[in-house]
Parts: sequence; C-alpha cells; structure tokens
Amino acid sequence: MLFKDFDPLKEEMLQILDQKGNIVNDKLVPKIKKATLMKMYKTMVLGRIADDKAVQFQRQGRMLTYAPNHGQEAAQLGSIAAMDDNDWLVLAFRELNAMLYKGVTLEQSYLYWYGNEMGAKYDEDVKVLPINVPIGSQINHAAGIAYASKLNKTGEVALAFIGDGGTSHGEFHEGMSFAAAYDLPMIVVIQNNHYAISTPRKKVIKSKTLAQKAIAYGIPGIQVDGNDPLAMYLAVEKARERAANGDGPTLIEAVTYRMGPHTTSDNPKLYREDKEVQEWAKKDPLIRFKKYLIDKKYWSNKKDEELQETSKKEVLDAFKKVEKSGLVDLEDIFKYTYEKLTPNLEKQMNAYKKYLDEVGE
Amino acid sequence: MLFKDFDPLKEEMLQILDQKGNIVNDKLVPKIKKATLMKMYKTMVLGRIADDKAVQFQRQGRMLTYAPNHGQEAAQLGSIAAMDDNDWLVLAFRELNAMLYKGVTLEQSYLYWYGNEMGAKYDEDVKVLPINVPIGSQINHAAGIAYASKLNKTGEVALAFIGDGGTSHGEFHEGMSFAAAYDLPMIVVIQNNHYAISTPRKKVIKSKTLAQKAIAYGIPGIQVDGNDPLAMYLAVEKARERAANGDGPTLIEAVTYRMGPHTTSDNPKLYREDKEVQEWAKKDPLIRFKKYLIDKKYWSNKKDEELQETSKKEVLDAFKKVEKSGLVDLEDIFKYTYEKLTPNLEKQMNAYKKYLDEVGE
Amino acid sequence: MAVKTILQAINEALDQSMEKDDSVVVYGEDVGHEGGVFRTTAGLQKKYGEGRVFDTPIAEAAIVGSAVGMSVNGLKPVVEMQFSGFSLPGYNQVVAHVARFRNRSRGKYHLPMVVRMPYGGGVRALEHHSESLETLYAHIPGLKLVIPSTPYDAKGLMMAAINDADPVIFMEPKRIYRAFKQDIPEEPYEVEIGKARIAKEGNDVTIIAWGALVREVEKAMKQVDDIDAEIIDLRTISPMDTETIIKSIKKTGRVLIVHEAYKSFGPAAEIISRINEEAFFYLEAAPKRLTGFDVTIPLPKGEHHFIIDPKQIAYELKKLMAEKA
Amino acid sequence: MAVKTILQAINEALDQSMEKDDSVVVYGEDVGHEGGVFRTTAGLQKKYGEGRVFDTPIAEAAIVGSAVGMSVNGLKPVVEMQFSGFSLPGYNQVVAHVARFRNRSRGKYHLPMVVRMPYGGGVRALEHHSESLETLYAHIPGLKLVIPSTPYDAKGLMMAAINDADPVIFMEPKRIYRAFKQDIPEEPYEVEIGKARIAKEGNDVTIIAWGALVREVEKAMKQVDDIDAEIIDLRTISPMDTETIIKSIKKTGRVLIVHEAYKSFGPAAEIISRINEEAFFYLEAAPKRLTGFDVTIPLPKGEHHFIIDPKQIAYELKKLMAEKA
Ligand SMILES: Cc1ncc(C[n+]2csc(CCOP(=O)(O)OP(=O)(O)O)c2C)c(N)n1
Ligand SMILES: Cc1ncc(C[n+]2csc(CCOP(=O)(O)OP(=O)(O)O)c2C)c(N)n1
Ligand SMILES: [Mg+2]
Ligand SMILES: [Mg+2]
Repeated sequence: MLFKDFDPLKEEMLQILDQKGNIVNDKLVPKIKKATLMKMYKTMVLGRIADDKAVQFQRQGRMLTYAPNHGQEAAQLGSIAAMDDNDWLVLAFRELNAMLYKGVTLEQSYLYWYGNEMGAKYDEDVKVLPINVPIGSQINHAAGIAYASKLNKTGEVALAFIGDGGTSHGEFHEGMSFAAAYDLPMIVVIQNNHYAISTPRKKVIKSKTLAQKAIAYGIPGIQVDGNDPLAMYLAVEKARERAANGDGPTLIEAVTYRMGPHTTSDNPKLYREDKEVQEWAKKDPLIRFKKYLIDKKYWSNKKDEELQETSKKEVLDAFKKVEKSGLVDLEDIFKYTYEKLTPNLEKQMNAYKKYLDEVGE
Repeated sequence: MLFKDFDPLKEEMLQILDQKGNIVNDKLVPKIKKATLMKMYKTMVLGRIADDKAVQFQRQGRMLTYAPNHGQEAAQLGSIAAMDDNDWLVLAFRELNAMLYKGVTLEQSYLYWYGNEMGAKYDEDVKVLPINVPIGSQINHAAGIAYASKLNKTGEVALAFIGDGGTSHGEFHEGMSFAAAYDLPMIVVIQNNHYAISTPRKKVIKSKTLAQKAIAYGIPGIQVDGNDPLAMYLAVEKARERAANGDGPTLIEAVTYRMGPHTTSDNPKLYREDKEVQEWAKKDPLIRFKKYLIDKKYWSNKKDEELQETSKKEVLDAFKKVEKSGLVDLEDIFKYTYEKLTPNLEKQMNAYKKYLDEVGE
Repeated sequence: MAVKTILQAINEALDQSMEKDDSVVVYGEDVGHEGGVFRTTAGLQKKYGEGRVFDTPIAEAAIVGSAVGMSVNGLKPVVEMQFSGFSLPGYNQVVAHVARFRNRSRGKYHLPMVVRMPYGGGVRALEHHSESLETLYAHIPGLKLVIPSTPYDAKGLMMAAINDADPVIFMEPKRIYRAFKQDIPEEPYEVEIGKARIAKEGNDVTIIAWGALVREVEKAMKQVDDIDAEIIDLRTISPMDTETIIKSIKKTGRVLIVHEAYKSFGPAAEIISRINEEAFFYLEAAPKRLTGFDVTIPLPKGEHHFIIDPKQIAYELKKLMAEKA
Repeated sequence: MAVKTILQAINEALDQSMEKDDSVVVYGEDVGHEGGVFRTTAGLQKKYGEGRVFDTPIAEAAIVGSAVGMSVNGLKPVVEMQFSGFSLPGYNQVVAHVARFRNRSRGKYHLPMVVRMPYGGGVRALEHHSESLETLYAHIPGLKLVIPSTPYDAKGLMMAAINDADPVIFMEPKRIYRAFKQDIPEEPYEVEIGKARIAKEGNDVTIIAWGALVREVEKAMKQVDDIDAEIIDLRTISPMDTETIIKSIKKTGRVLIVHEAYKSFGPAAEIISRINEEAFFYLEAAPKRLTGFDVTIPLPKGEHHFIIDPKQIAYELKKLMAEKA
C-alpha cells in the first residue's frame, strides 16, 4: 500500500513530521513503542555529540580522520529502529547513529576512526558488519546475508546503507540485481545527502529520484524525508514486512544532508554555499524529533538538559579510553591473516622481532 | 514523441511489421531509402547464410568456436541502418549482421572466430570496435567514444550492443550512468534473446522489461520487436536524433530470440524446449522482411533465388580464404604489445627463435 | 576406488561436501540448471535443489560479494567464475573483502568460501578464456590459492578447500579436465592445503610446476632419460610450501620452474626469490624459468607459440644441466 | 626554474600538457570543481573548462572504460583513481582492454591514456587508502607502470606518460606529495619512460627502490657512512630497465631491494629473478628484499610495524654487507 501510494514515479516524498516537528500526515504515523522512540532519541543525542566531538578531537590533533554524520541521524535511526534485533546491519561508513543503536559501542566506533582494527571487532552478538570503505560493495554482502537467511529460514533481514554517490557504482547495481533475482530479504537505504565528497548528486546522476532506480530491479522504491524519523521508520517497517513475507528487497531513498565536511580532511567551502547549509540547518532531525517527543509528553526540556550532560560525559569517557589505547601489537597485524599463522608469516614476524631486539626499539 | 508514446512503463512493445510481414502501424513506418532497405536485406541474407555455414564448418571441425546470431538479424540491421556513416559501432560478440553492414568483411569476421587476431583489424575507415568478450564492458567504451564526439563536436554517435544477460553487469550500469551524466550521444541496443547461455532472462532479471532500466538513468527507454527491422530502424532513428540534439543516450530493448546455440560449444536442448524454438521460428525476421520488400515491389522471389546463390558463393569464398590463412607469425604475437618492442620482449622472442632453430621446428 | 577425470573428481568433491554439510551452497553463471559450461556442477541442482545450487545473473562482483555475506551468515559458498579471465570484475570483492574480513574484524568474522575458476590455455579458446592469473591471487595476503593437477588431488584439495576456515581460490586446469583418469577413493578425503607434492624424486635438478604443466613436465622426462629430475607439483601456490622446495634444491642445486602465467612479476619469480633467500649457496646454476611470454595469450592460431610443450621443457632442462657449477 | 613539490610538479605537467594539446582531458572523482582530494588537478577546470576537466560518478570501471573509448576516438585521457586501493573496480577494464586494445586490433587502435593513482602508506589513513599494488599492474603485458620519486621526475615522467603512445599507469607516492621541494624547469620537458635513475653511484652494494622509499633509502645512507652503496631509483616498474640494474650488480655483487608492496609475489621477486638470469655468477651474497609484510597494511595505530624506515634499511644493509662472498 505505502509503496503504491508513494510510487517513485509520482515523485512524492513521504513525510510525516515536518521540519517544525508537526505531524503533517496523521494517518501514516507509525505505531512506535515509547521505549523505542526514547532509544532512538537518546541515541540521536549521543550520536550528535559524539559526532561533533570527534570532529573537534580531530581538529585538536587527537583523532585521525572522521566522517561526520551530523544531520543524517534520523535517516539512520528511523531505519534501524524499525528492524528486529535478529536482523543484520550492513554499513557504508557514515552510520555512527545506526551503529550505536544496534549495539556497537561508542568506544569501538571511536577506536576504529582512531586507527585501530579492534574498533571493528564488535561484540559477538552484534550483527553488524565492519565499516565498508569501497563504495557500493557492501550491497553485495547484504544480499549474501539475506540469501543465507532465506535459505535457512531464519527470518533475518539485512539492512544496508549506501550514499547517493554510491548508487552509480557497479557494485550497487549487481547487489540490487542479485537480491531482486531471488526475492531476498534485504532493505537498502540510500542516504542521499546531496554530495559525494565535492560532487553534487544532481550533477552526475541523471535519474529524477534515486528511489526510481528501484524500477530497474523490479522492486519497490520510495523517497522519504530522511530527516523525519517517523517517515523513515514507517518506510523501513513496511519494507521489512515485505522482506519477511518473501516479497524481496526494497530501495529507500532518504533525502537528507551532511551538515559537516565529507571527512575531517575535506573543506566543503570549496564546493557548496553557506546558504544551502543554513537552509538545511532548519530541517535538523534532532530539533524536530525532540519537539515531537515533548509534544507527546514523552520528554521535556529539563530531561533533555540532563541527557545532554550525561551523553557528553559518556562521549568524553569513551574517548578517554580510546586515547589510552595505545598502539597495536605486532602480533596483531599478523595473526588475523589466516586462521593459523603460516610458516612464511611466522618467519617475517620473527625476523622483524629480531630486528627490533637488535636495534633496540 | 515516440519515446513518450512508448514509455516503457506502459509495457507496450513497438511493432510496425508483424510476424507475417504486414504493416500493423501505418503511421509509424519510417522513411527508408530503397537502397538502404536493399542493403539491409542483402546483408541479412548474407549474414544468415554466413551464420549457418559457420556452425556447419564448426561441426565439420573446420572452424573453432562461433556465436550464431540466426534470428537476431533485424535487431542489428534495423539499428545500424538508422545510423550515419560517421557513427561508431561498439560490439558485444553476437553482431555479425551489424558488422557486415558497417563494413567489416566476412573474411575478417570469419578469421576472428577462426582464431586469428587479424580478424579484428578492420579496415582503417571502419569505425567498429573489436568484438568485446567481457560482458558489459563495451558500454563504457561507447560512452567514452561518445564523450570524445561531444567534446570535439564531431557529430558522431556511438551505437553499442549488449545482451539481456549483460544488463545485470556492473559495467553496464556504470556506462549507462556515465553517458547519462553528460548527455552523451550514445545508443544502447539490448538484444534480449531471452537467454544468457543457459540462463533464462526471466529467471535472474526481475525488472518488468529491460527497457525500464532506462528510468534508473533518467533517459528514455523503449521496448521494440527486435525481429521487426522497421520498428528497430524507427526506434534507433529517433534515438539518434536525440543523441545528435545533445539530449543524451537512449536505451532500446530489442525483443528477439537466438535460434541457434549460445556458441558452437553449447547444447540448448539442456535448457529450452523445442516448442519455444518453433514458436520463434514463425517470427523469423528474414521472412517478414522479404515479404515486405516483395509487397513493396522492391524485390522478387526470383531475385531472391539469385541472391541466395551469390551470397552462398560469397560465404564459401570467404571461408576458403580463411582456411588458407594458416598460423599466426611468431613476431605478430609480440609486436603489438607496445608501440615498440621492449628489450625484454625482444629477448623473449629471440630466445624462443633460438630454441626453434636448435630443435628444428 | 573408481576411475575418474579431474572434472568428475571435482564434481564428486562438491557432491560429497554438499551431502555431508547442509551449509555448502554452489552457484555462479550457468552453474545450476545446466551444471556449468564445463558440466563441473552437473547433477547437483537436481540433487540438492535450487536453493543450494543456482544460476546467477552475469555479475561477478555479486557472485563473490554475496559469498562474503553468506559466509558471514553461516553458509559455505562455493562459487564459480566461468573462466578465470572473467574473475576480474569480481576482483575488487576478492581483494577488498574476501582476503580481509578476518583481519578487518580481528577474527570476529571469517570466510569459509571457495572461488572456483577454470584457467589456463591450450584449449583453442576465445580471448579471455585462456588466462593464467595466479599472481593476481597469490600476491594478496589472506587468500589461499590452490591448483590440482590430478584427479586424486582435485577431489582431495576441493574437499579441503570447502572445509578450510579461510577463503580459497581454486583454479582448475581446464586443459586436463578430461585429459586422463585416475583411480581415486570413492569415500570423502582431504589433501592438505599448503603442501607440495613430490611427483617424482630425483637428484640432478628440481622442476617445479603445477596444474596442466605437471603432465607436460612428466612427458618431457621421457625425452631426457639421462637426467634424474625431481618434480615438485606445487599444488598450493599460496601460502607456498617453501620447505619442500628448499629441501629439494639443497639436494639438487638446480631448478627449473615451469608455468604458463606471464613471466614478468609471475609466480616463478617468487619461487626463485625464496630459493635465493634460503638456499642461495646451494645453487650450482642460475634458477631458470620457462613461462608464458609477456604478451597477451594469443588466439588459437598463434597459441602454439605461447603454450609450453614437453620438447621445450626438455630443451631448457638440458641447457640448465649443461651449465657448469 | 621554480621550486616545486611533487604535487605541484604533477599539476604543472597536467597543465602544460593540456595547454599544448587540446586532446588531453582530465577527469575522475572530485577531480574537476574541487581539483581532486589531494588538489593535484587544482585550477585545471577553471582554465580548461568543464568539457576537458570534469567530475565523474563514483564508477571506476566507467572512468577507465570511458578512457578506452576516448582514446580510440582521438582524445588523450588522464584519469584519476582517487586512491590505488579504489582502482580495483576498474581493474577489469585495465586488464581486459587498456592493456590489450593495440594487440587485439593488431595495431589498428592504440590507447594513449594515463591512469593516475596516489599510492602507498605512511600517511595514517583509513583502510584501502595505503595500498602499494605495483604487482597487479606490472604483471600485465601491454601496460607501462611509472612511479616518480622527485618533483623533477614527477613532471617529466607525467609529460612523457601523456605523450606516450601506450597506456601508462602512473602511481603517485602520496606520502611525499608535499614532503620536499626541488628546483625544476618551468618549461615542458620529458623524462624517458623505461629508464631507471642512478640516484647515487657506489661500489659496495646496489639498493633498488622507487617512490617514497627512495628518500628513506637516502636517509638510511647517513646511518651507514662506511658503505658505498649505489642507489637505483627504478622509476619505471614495467617495462623494467634491466640493463641498468644488471650493470650495477655486476659492479657491486650485492643487492637490496626495498619496497612497501607485499613481499610474496611482489616486485622485488621479479628484480631478483632478472638478476639471477643475467648476473647470477656476479652475486657475492643472496639478493635481499626488504618489503611490506604479507599482511593487509594496518590501520594507523599498527602501521609503524609495516612501514619501512631508514633504520631498518640500514640494518638490512649492514647484514647484507656482513655476508661473506
Ligand atoms: C570504490 C571507491 N571509490 C572511491 C572511494 C573514495 N570515496 C570515499 S567516500 C566517497 C564519496 C561517497 O559519496 P556517497 O556515496 O554519496 O556517500 P557520502 O560520503 O555522501 O556519505 C568516495 C568517492 C571509495 N571509498 N570507494
Ligand atoms: C564478465 C563476463 N562474465 C562471463 C562471461 C561468459 N559469458 C559469455 S557470453 C555469456 C552470456 C551472455 O548473455 P547475454 O548478455 O544475454 O548475451 P547473448 O549471449 O544472449 O547474446 C556469458 C556469461 C563473459 N564473457 N564475461
Ligand atoms: Mg552522499
Ligand atoms: Mg541473451
């Protein structure tokens, strides 16, 4: 129904909560448990602070690179909140909020950007794939996860994220085609933040909407206000129903905006106007979500102040631990290449240890 | 207009000449010069005989592999006939008819399948790229040719072929996206012959039509009866107008059928029913085209008999030359690696020559 | 025991692995209904159903990349690249993910998957159907690269590959798919990955080869009765069984490496370097390589120049023996 | 003359090539408006317009593959892979087409194109941003692989690459993009592709390196005053200047090869093999390689283990000299 009503050819964007935080589509408001809403919001607050702090730490020379997701929180949290615990999260690299919601710790997340692989060793029961840097290639992983789920009838659904720029990649196309071919339980959320590094989406992608790319795969697509957590939740909830019913994958375009730089090495002033950024600041998902929760009497400004404080502390604590983490052990760069260290690797490692011993480093 | 009327979402297939050879859409009959029609037809007859003979030669152990295009002639000839002399032809590997029309000689074509690279050295003024075996990758070449044409305002348009199976490949997606991004003068004709080797199109490709994949690139797509040379001509003619006007690429799905095996190493009985093949035999492009020409008084059965004879002779002559062509010279496998032979290659070649000398081979 | 070709041996290995372990799935282009263009997977779909044995779109990145996801989620995928020349569109997945998932996740995830691909020339094939691309896979840490040369090894190595906790690239020498038969056990068995095989013991010189070339080397031996060569069938290209090689060199002092892959930056170079590193002063003559030229492997009418035959092996061997220490 | 970094030298080479030759076009991800994530192409779009300098979709196969088409149709494309680690999705185009068009068409078509890619570690970068993938390109016949180590060579080699009738893979050592400056000619000039540079003459031992490692070798020399080493900056990895290497080895009898690429099946192996083939009996000690380990290059907090520093070079050099002939 939803996917018929919002057939991407109509070029209508699903929105439930407008940028002021008012419900504009009463009938569509999804039923979300209070606990879920609050978890979404608390993650959003934590995620926002963690994000802004990471950039700050980097400016201070304490963090390496970081890819901020300030502004894109609702696109992620609306999505992940609509999934089951048993589902999988398949990352691109700008999904701090989705990761936190799904059980990746902030410390792990920071540790990764700090330059330590241990930051990608999420806890055993956390069904999240490591950050995926080669653009688009994660879609094929999600398709494979979904295939296994379907074959073994586990009921798991794979939720994957990708950027607007990523939809031009061959890997995206192949993953979508593959998942569609077998009606796999996969949901792909495109975070259309309007830029791929410096390159505007409109300049290099000619499809009218990114949601329309779904037609090429014979699956539903929908364009959603990505800064509206309720709309995102609804779209993913319906997509998940489809997936669970064996109806196959769904493509969701979340229209959002990256408020910060591409990464901390990027200078967005080179390619976009402040005015544009200001316009999008008004659409901040955090502000509208908070208003919604306060209107609903689930939340208050006072509680929010407390939350800001505790979250800030949590962020600083996590980073403190990360800063204390030190360097990676020599053994660690060798021992995960194969299940067992090969004689060749052992030789290389020992020769290097000998060098360190002799030179006394 | 045409692309609006046959918007791929309507799922209507363009047809002008039905399978009996009758005009079913008077208003759309394209204006084609008699000379052009006759060149199309004569090429089709030659191509058909050459194709069937190649398979026969192979069965006799006189040819290596061959990928027959029996049944797909109209899809190719309707397309190439609508192009200008100055345009480019970018091949997949099953386009004997398009190649012949565009000036590749039958001898060259045979020589290639006979296992000699010289068969891909088409004459200087023949703007055809060599047969392209890695599926889908030719679309990017066509996009690049089209880019150069646009930049240098040469007016050339690139016509590329691909199979139904090829549309699932990442290379197809990237080439289409690239060409669309810059409104490049490119036309892609999908020869949907319903199979990728043994794999039915419907089994692994979920889009309703292949023409609908155009929507993902924000360009027009159209589904055409690929066994109808007039419909193919019209669609490509209009696509070429778009390209020449700077309106960008067009995607054309030619619905056709491969009557023979995938290649001479393939046994289609493993994966398709005779009945299906028989149904498609009735839609033979050659029969309907001939009837059209006879109805139009451009042609007669008597002339046709003569043409069959001369074409057959042409085919046998060409193959005779190819059979006499012998082995490739040693120098030839070295000398086209770089512009100049490198010292390393010279050494390798000389060492091998020395071996031949000493062992006396 | 039953008499089998390499092709049949691989088919049997797949069959028995699927029979034993429900998590094994087999897929690729034309792999399902038809049983593969070489019929390597024939009969499997009928036996195990379309869920576990299936045809894919023409999309090598999806084939390899989905196997990553499947491995993470409990399956053991055995995928086919129709020819090794067509494995390249999936190469990004192999290098960026297949080889790295264990390390990237510090052991949380590992990928028990196999990527099969027929490889090598000598079958009078079209362009891209004759490549020997060992180097591209052997150079990448985290991958294992296995190549059988006999039906016995084909079955045993394939079963070992499927049971391996690490991803294995399994290149199949298609030129000898059906070239000869061997009596091999009917029951399941494994041949250890990472161990070379001494195909023939000898004292004068070591010859190292793998895949279809092992047979050519063996044929060459008939032309050089007077030379007592030790033949090593490398079997696993990476991680390489350096120990077996070095032991042999220490005994013979001479080595000829034969492969069809391009010479420069090819596999023989690595073998020579390891010999230099570990047995340099045992060498009585410069190590020699007899390999494919550094040119694109020719189409059939020129392929005879490129393909290495027994006569050539014998010739190089005699030259090598003639060098004085 | 003007004092320039490698980055500026490349920018100038592109600029002057575009100025001189209208058929040169420059494109890739973020290459146009922004001038590249490293700013290597800064200013070019403004000067030459969006037709000749432009941003592309994220699609490496399209970037490389379209360059094939452009080359065929009269242009000289210089494309960028944002990092060499991201060149892999375009690798199929490189191997299947870029390397082969001349041979496939028996000389009818040739591809005067350049594929640029920043490469190498030591810049504390994310995963896939530190690769040294020389082998993957050097092993493929039909490609040239060029790597500069100085601003002078960077400009001269880039201009030569653009004017070359064959396709050139141009790897840029991003670690030293801005590390130092050199006084280089303002006018256009070429440095011949295929010729190594003797960075320092010497008699005791030959050290072969390229890219960022040349500087590390030079630094190491200060720690081994007593060793009179000859340093060869290889510059062109393929086709390799074997002659210069062999001449040096015949003089010194010892060789250390230093590269950051993975050791096994890496570039040093080929160099060692050529030395074995052409100067075996001149060797006074086993050739030595000091290279990246056979593990995925680590993220920054483990990268120091992997990166080769002058101290280590000096250490290996001393060990090599200590071996008796
Ligand atoms: C295959 C590949 N090519 C290039 C890159 C370099 N790169 C990193 S992020 C990025 C832009 C991604 O844009 P988009 O998909 O819109 O995601 P966003 O960064 O906006 O979240 C590029 C080109 C890469 N990571 N992978
Ligand atoms: C990248 C790649 N993968 C696999 C192959 C092997 N292959 C050759 S033809 C073919 C099927 C092509 O099907 P389709 O695109 O429908 O074209 P058709 O053969 O029907 O003309 C395949 C898989 C190839 N040539 N290239
Ligand atoms: Mg984006
Ligand atoms: Mg087909």
